[in-house]
Amino acid sequence: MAGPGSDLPDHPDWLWRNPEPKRSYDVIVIGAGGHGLATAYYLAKNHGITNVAVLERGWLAGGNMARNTTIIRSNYLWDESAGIYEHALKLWEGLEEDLDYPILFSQRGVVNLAHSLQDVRDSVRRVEANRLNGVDAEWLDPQQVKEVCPIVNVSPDVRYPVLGGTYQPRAGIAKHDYVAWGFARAADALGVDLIQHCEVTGLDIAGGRITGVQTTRGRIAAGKVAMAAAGHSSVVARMAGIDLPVQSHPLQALVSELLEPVHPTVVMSNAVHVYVSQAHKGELVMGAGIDSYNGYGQRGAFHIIERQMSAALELFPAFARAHVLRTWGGIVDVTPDASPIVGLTPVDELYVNCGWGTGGFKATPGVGWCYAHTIAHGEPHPLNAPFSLDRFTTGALVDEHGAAAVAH
Amino acid sequence: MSQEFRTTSGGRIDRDQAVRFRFGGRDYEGYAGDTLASALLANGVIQTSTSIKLGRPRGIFAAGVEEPNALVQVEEPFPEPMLTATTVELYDGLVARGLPGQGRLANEPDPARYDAMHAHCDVLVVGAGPAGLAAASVAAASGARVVLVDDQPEPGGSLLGTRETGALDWAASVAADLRANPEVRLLTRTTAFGYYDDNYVIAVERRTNHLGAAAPAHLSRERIWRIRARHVVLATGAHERSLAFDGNDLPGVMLAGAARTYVNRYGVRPGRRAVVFTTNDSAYAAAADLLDAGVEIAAIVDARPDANPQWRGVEVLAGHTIARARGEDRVAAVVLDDGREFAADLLLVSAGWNPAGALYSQVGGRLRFDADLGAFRPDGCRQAVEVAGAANGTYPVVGCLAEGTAAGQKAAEATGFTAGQVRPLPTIDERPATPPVHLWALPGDEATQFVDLQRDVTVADIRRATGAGMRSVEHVKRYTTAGTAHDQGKTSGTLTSGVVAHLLGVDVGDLGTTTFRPPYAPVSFAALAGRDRGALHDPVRVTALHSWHEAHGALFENVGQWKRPWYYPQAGEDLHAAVRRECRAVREGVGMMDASTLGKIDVQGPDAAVLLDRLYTNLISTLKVGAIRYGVMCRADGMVFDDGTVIRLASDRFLVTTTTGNAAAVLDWMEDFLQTEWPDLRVRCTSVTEQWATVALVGPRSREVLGALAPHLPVDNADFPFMTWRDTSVAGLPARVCRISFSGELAYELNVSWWDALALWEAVYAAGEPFGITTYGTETMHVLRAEKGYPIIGQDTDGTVTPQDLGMDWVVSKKKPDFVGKRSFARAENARPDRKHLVGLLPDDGATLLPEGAHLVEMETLPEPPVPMLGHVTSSYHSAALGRPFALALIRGGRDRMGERVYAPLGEALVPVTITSPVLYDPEGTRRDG
Amino acid sequence: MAEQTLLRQSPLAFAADRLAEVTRATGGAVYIAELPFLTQLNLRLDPKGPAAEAGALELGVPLPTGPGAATSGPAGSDELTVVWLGPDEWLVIGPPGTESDLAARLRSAIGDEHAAVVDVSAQRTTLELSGPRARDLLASGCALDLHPRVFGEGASAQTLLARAQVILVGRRDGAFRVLVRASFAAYLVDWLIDASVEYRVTR
Amino acid sequence: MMLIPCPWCGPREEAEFHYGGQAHVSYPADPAALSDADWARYLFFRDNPKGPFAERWNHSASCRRWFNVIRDTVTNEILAVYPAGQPKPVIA
Ligand SMILES: Cc1cc2nc3c(=O)[nH]c(=O)nc-3n(C[C@H](O)[C@H](O)[C@H](O)COP(=O)(O)OP(=O)(O)OC[C@H]3O[C@@H](n4cnc5c(N)ncnc54)[C@H](O)[C@@H]3O)c2cc1C
Ligand SMILES: NC(=O)c1ccc[n+]([C@@H]2O[C@H](COP(=O)([O-])OP(=O)(O)OC[C@H]3O[C@@H](n4cnc5c(N)ncnc54)[C@H](O)[C@@H]3O)[C@@H](O)[C@H]2O)c1
Ligand SMILES: Cc1cc2nc3c(=O)[nH]c(=O)nc-3n(C[C@H](O)[C@H](O)[C@H](O)COP(=O)(O)O)c2cc1C
Ligand SMILES: [Zn+2]
Repeated sequence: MAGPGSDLPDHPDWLWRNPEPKRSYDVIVIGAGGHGLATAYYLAKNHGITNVAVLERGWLAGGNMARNTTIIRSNYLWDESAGIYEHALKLWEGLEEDLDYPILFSQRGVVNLAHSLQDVRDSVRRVEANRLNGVDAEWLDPQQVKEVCPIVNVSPDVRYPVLGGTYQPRAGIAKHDYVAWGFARAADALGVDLIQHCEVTGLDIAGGRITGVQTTRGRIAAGKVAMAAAGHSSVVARMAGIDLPVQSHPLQALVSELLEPVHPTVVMSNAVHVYVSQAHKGELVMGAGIDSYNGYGQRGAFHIIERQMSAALELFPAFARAHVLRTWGGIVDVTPDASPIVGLTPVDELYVNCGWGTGGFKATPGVGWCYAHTIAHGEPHPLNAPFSLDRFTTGALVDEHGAAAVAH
Repeated sequence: MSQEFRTTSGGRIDRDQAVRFRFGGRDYEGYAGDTLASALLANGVIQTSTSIKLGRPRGIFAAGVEEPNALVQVEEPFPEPMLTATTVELYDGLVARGLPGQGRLANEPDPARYDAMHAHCDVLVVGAGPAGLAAASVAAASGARVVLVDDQPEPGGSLLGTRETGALDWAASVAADLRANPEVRLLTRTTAFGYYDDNYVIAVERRTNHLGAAAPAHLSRERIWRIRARHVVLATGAHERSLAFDGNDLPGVMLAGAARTYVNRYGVRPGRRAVVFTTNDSAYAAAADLLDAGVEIAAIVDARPDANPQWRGVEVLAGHTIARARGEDRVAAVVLDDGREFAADLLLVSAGWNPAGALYSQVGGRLRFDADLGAFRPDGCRQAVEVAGAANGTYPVVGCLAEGTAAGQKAAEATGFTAGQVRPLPTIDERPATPPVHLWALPGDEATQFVDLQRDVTVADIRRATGAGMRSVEHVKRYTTAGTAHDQGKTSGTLTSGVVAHLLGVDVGDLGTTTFRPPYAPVSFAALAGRDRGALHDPVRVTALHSWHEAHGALFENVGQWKRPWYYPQAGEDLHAAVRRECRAVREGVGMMDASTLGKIDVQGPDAAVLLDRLYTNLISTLKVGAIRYGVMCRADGMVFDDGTVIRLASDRFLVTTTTGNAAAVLDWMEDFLQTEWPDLRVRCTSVTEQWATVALVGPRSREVLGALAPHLPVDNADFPFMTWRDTSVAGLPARVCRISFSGELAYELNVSWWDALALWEAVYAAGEPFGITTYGTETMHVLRAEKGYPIIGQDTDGTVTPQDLGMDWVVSKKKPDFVGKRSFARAENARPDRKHLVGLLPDDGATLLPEGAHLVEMETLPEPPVPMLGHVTSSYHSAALGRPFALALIRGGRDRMGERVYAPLGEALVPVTITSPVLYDPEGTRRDG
Repeated sequence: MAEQTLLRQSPLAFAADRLAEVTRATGGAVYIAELPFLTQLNLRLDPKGPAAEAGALELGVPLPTGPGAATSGPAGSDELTVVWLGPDEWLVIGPPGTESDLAARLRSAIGDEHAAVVDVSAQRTTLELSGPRARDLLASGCALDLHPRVFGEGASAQTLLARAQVILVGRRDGAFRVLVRASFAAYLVDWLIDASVEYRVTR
Repeated sequence: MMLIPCPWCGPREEAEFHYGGQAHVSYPADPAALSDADWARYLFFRDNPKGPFAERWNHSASCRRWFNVIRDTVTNEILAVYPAGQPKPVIA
């Protein structure tokens, strides 16, 4: 008898080379997270730019890419957000084939619960905006929530009862590591050098233009440099004298042991701060609220986990005797308007992609696509143009937490 | 055949107390003191389940929390998924089964209680083996407050699995001393599972589970201990490890130390005839104890070439290794590297020990590979922590005792105590150790050489990962899933690193381990949630009138943590009917509402007006004593943050009200500026939210009601004008009456002490009776204010809205040189004519109620998405007064579009609506004076 | 108006029976009762200024100068208790019904100094907690070290108890006063009663 | 759960505090005189160092005082604590 996991697809026998860095590249991408890897892949594939290195300070995709709760959805409020996330979702829908890698993309739907009358208003607002933006979205009443996910407690005796939820059927999850490796393998095959344990320690700028990077493995020259350092974005940008409006915070997640299927979709509740899905092998994957303080330690405080568990049991009493197997933390770079920053910087040929905070996994193919375009053309792709750094000066924010804040 | 593998005597089980249980559909008996694993072994059950991926037979491999194999599902008395048989204490009525893959959650709610406790101590000792007991004993004797936690039912640690009677007696007497000391808390069945900053250690105590159905319901089943220690001693012992050889997953392959524990502690022979395979001395102790208990030892295979070839009459095959364990569904024979074969039903393995470094590493302690030890050991940590005994790589009992003593002493001294008299340590006769050798993988068929038994990961799998290009053990973990199962690689982690290093030809020390993360052992969700569930999940805040509202049938709305009456349905009424009735009563007669949840802040001091001028967009300093002004606060980004009224009580004293949700935030906001920006301002702020209860008395007949209640108060318009207040007595109660209106009607807010709230409310209700006074809730309040175009912060605003967007230019002072938010109004984005403005909307059909959240578009037919949107409906109601539904909306350039028709896409339809002023009711404001 | 019906109501009046039941159910291990209507004045002034001295003199109780302390007096009595709330903030607790008088006395003693005296008597209500398990009961929701040597008679703190902000005052014989905001009082009582289940006497 | 030493109340659990981000960012003396870019810096840009960071905490559950802390953002080690308004100490 074979158990869960035995039906999971095998990884390919070959993933990537481990090359020594060359002395110079057309493009250097800093950070081999999902974003950096996808960017390198689309640079090669869409723009024919293959003399590319992705430099990674640790092991490949060992940052937030290794530690996110893998929720993919595009039901964001504002047009600008819907544009880029929906572009990403469309790419997700063909990604397995494109990368020729089983990434376990599962469109099992995502429910965002509403617990107060204001939540309901915000949810309906988001659903209506989504529809007009061509994003699939539905409003579910509590009974419909229960139909989509039978173990949600929709009774009124919950402290903050479920008043309904928004539902995006095309949303879902994918296996984070496989996604990273799929992009890595495909980029490697197109000639991109993936260089691990190579930390960028300085950015060389001459006459207002980037010329290369200093690393723990020596200087590497570059025509263009693209930052994709997520939690470390401020640290890297500082090397070019650039301050970014981001703050790095710990964000924690946890998994249970493997369980028989009980949770067929993804349920998120902002009000009580818990996000749940059941991964392919059967473990419950849950995200928590963010730790309040700045932190680069890849770990958070325990009361956040305790809070998350009480929230989980409010919504899912059936989880009472499930066990937490492992908790962990990542470093998320949060912007004042909870939207990312993707585009040019004050330094010529130095590009920035950061500020995805708690929700950038879902954007991986989309941002890789647009960022590669931005780098190749020296100007923003229309989908990331609204996410420029100078919006903070003009005030043209894309405020995703004021209205219908949903993290992840 | 009852317990045929049970020894005739010995062990720490209670042979007088038989325990009946069921496993895999069959009934068995064991003894009190057994674990499920020891009871199964006693009954000859050697295979517990099949493996997750390959479906191979699997049995009991270890004797404690490190067990990777013997997963079970408890079905009764209450379903609990995925436990290890080695950690389930046996109790009467236990029903369990082996678990190959996924655990099962219960369908019914868990009736058990769970709770948490905070504990503080000078010295926390984790682990009550010889090292931990010694440490705790010294620390306690010094007078320090000590907490000692151990995950076993009784103190003693590894000693419990030995026949070291001297040491065991010592342990028992130390434990007795500790129990008798009021400054010591000795917690058994308690696992420290998380070690966090500032010596914060989280533990879980399993309090009643081992009692089975007899567990008292009023006691918490599991308890989380949040322990804050000034100094920590980790004496968590070590886990024995195996190595990779063919068939090393067969039931009957067991860690040598575990077998020793089964014989000595549980009086169980794990087999009849054993081969022992070792790389170090420790397995000889196991062999000796098994031999004495009547287990035949077929041979000892010792990988060390210089091992003594004879031991107690047993052949020692020095310098040899195992080629494979052979058998169908359990070990039948063991084949050596030279082809020799020994029939055996048990293969005891020891490939060395891994100090239990998980907790140490969780909190940032470094682990370094010690080549002599052949394992990773503690090597420096920022916390105030000592590591002692096997956890530190020190294995002889004497060494553990000495290290524990030293650690306890150091911890006590570090926290200001002087070590005192301690119980003398036992003397133990231990042979000097011969150095071990270190092996990871033996030659053979890599596809049957298991590294992680629980995840079915073999050497072949690891070779595929390294072959694919992986160089990091973190990648190999994720590619193969090694170390990610229930046991988190307690026995397999170091082995995985060893095998990867071996395959890559690198040093295992350079390669390192994967990251240790809490929890050290799995912990239930319910334990972590504790009592913060249901009504206790988050405080329910109520006003002084809550029981009255409940008794009068109110339905409640959660507003932040508050419960506010939403509406008061009468028989047969739905929301709409009730609200229509309530609204009509207020517009035509008189209504009353509990407005106590508004935040109230007493702001006083010579510079109070200066502070308020800086924080509100409008001018507050010009307010006269006795008068009231509405004010708006913005964040520095210029977006509306809060609104409310400001009452001037004296030249240097104000009472500020805030929205219900923002009371704390506004007070924090004020204190922030006072303490950090303008410490020169002489202002004191005090929250008085609950000091006062507030009853809104609203409607054209409100003056008459107030007149009746406060006969001495002149209430006509001239004597008591709009936006003024009076201190007076109402219904004989000291009260502050404010003439404020949030509905456009003549209205008063009556403020009395929280203690007097019910008395006031009942008096108003009685006095209003002749006028048909009607209680109303938040929904009616919202309708009434919306008819007047008054925004609700948080409903009609979303953090992207300025006062100007709300059409409230009048509340933004042009005179003040600065106030918080002012500078932002000058940014490019704020000057755009097409910002979204708050406007009114009237559906052209006079009947459609627009959903709140609906969007508006310009065109009569929808194009393909993305459809350009103009804005959205923020508030929408049926209006009794207007006789039609209406809405408020934020619309791009809305104020310049008055009278224009736009469309709300609702389902398939496009509903035409006309943009109007947001003030739809009594725009001239004639009603406010009655 | 029927004046006699206009009775004051303390925030926990409705819970008195349930609290009394706790003592019975726990065999006296835990005793919880509301002390309603205590006078409470929030006092804010410069601890080093003349107002501090004048205020203390008027009260007959020294203002505690540091955290963790509560003082009582006038000498030999504990009619008034002054709790340190912050570096320039105290809570003066007195017998029911004295708030106006006490506030007036304080204000006139302080004179023209920049100080605030705010009547907050109804803002919080007070619970008296005692019995052999009182400390454990608190420890299940309070992160402070409540060991008698650390938090004994005369100790005080503002902190969190469960999810409510409270002022904790150590009293004689291991008893405590817990001051909680009126709107949170019902929650806290529910929480305490639930916590006391642990100490139920069973037969 | 860090133990944060409130300069007034002594060490208390992190849960008793509110985080206030970077310290020593003062409200501009004359906002009207700032360029849009400088005003944006005040509004949105804060240091985000990996390592020692001067930051603000408010002891919201107790004395309600704001104070400053220098904390290592990698290790959470608290290197200094000082009242609001005092200059940032030099950390070796
Ligand atoms: C717990 C958690 C849950 C989350 N859940 C979700 C979710 O459900 N859905 C979702 O959409 N998003 C989620 N996210 C967010 C998502 O993970 C991130 O937004 C996204 O991964 C960021 O992009 P990335 O993959 O490129 O980042 P990373 O994977 O973090 O990549 C950045 C890389 O840059 C490297 N780097 C940094 N500095 C340097 C340097 N100087 N030199 C070289 N390399 C450097 C880092 O080591 C790292 O590998 C979650 C995040 C966390 C932490
Ligand atoms: N001969 C050898 O090579 C060898 C090797 C290892 C150990 N040993 C023997 O083991 C003993 C080591 O003594 P010791 O005191 O260092 O360790 P120990 O193993 O005797 O005691 C450790 C105790 O800590 C408990 N524990 C571990 N982690 C815990 C946690 N997170 N929370 C709560 N409890 C936890 C364990 O269950 C155990 O009871 C000695 O008797 C030694 O001889 C011998
Ligand atoms: C979606 C998802 C599922 C995971 N499932 C498991 C799991 O079943 N077992 C496990 O031990 N860890 C699991 N992890 C956590 C990883 O082991 C690891 O903690 C995470 O990648 C962060 O890395 P670190 O803890 O090594 O820092 C999972 C992580 C994610 C993001
Ligand atoms: Zn404090």
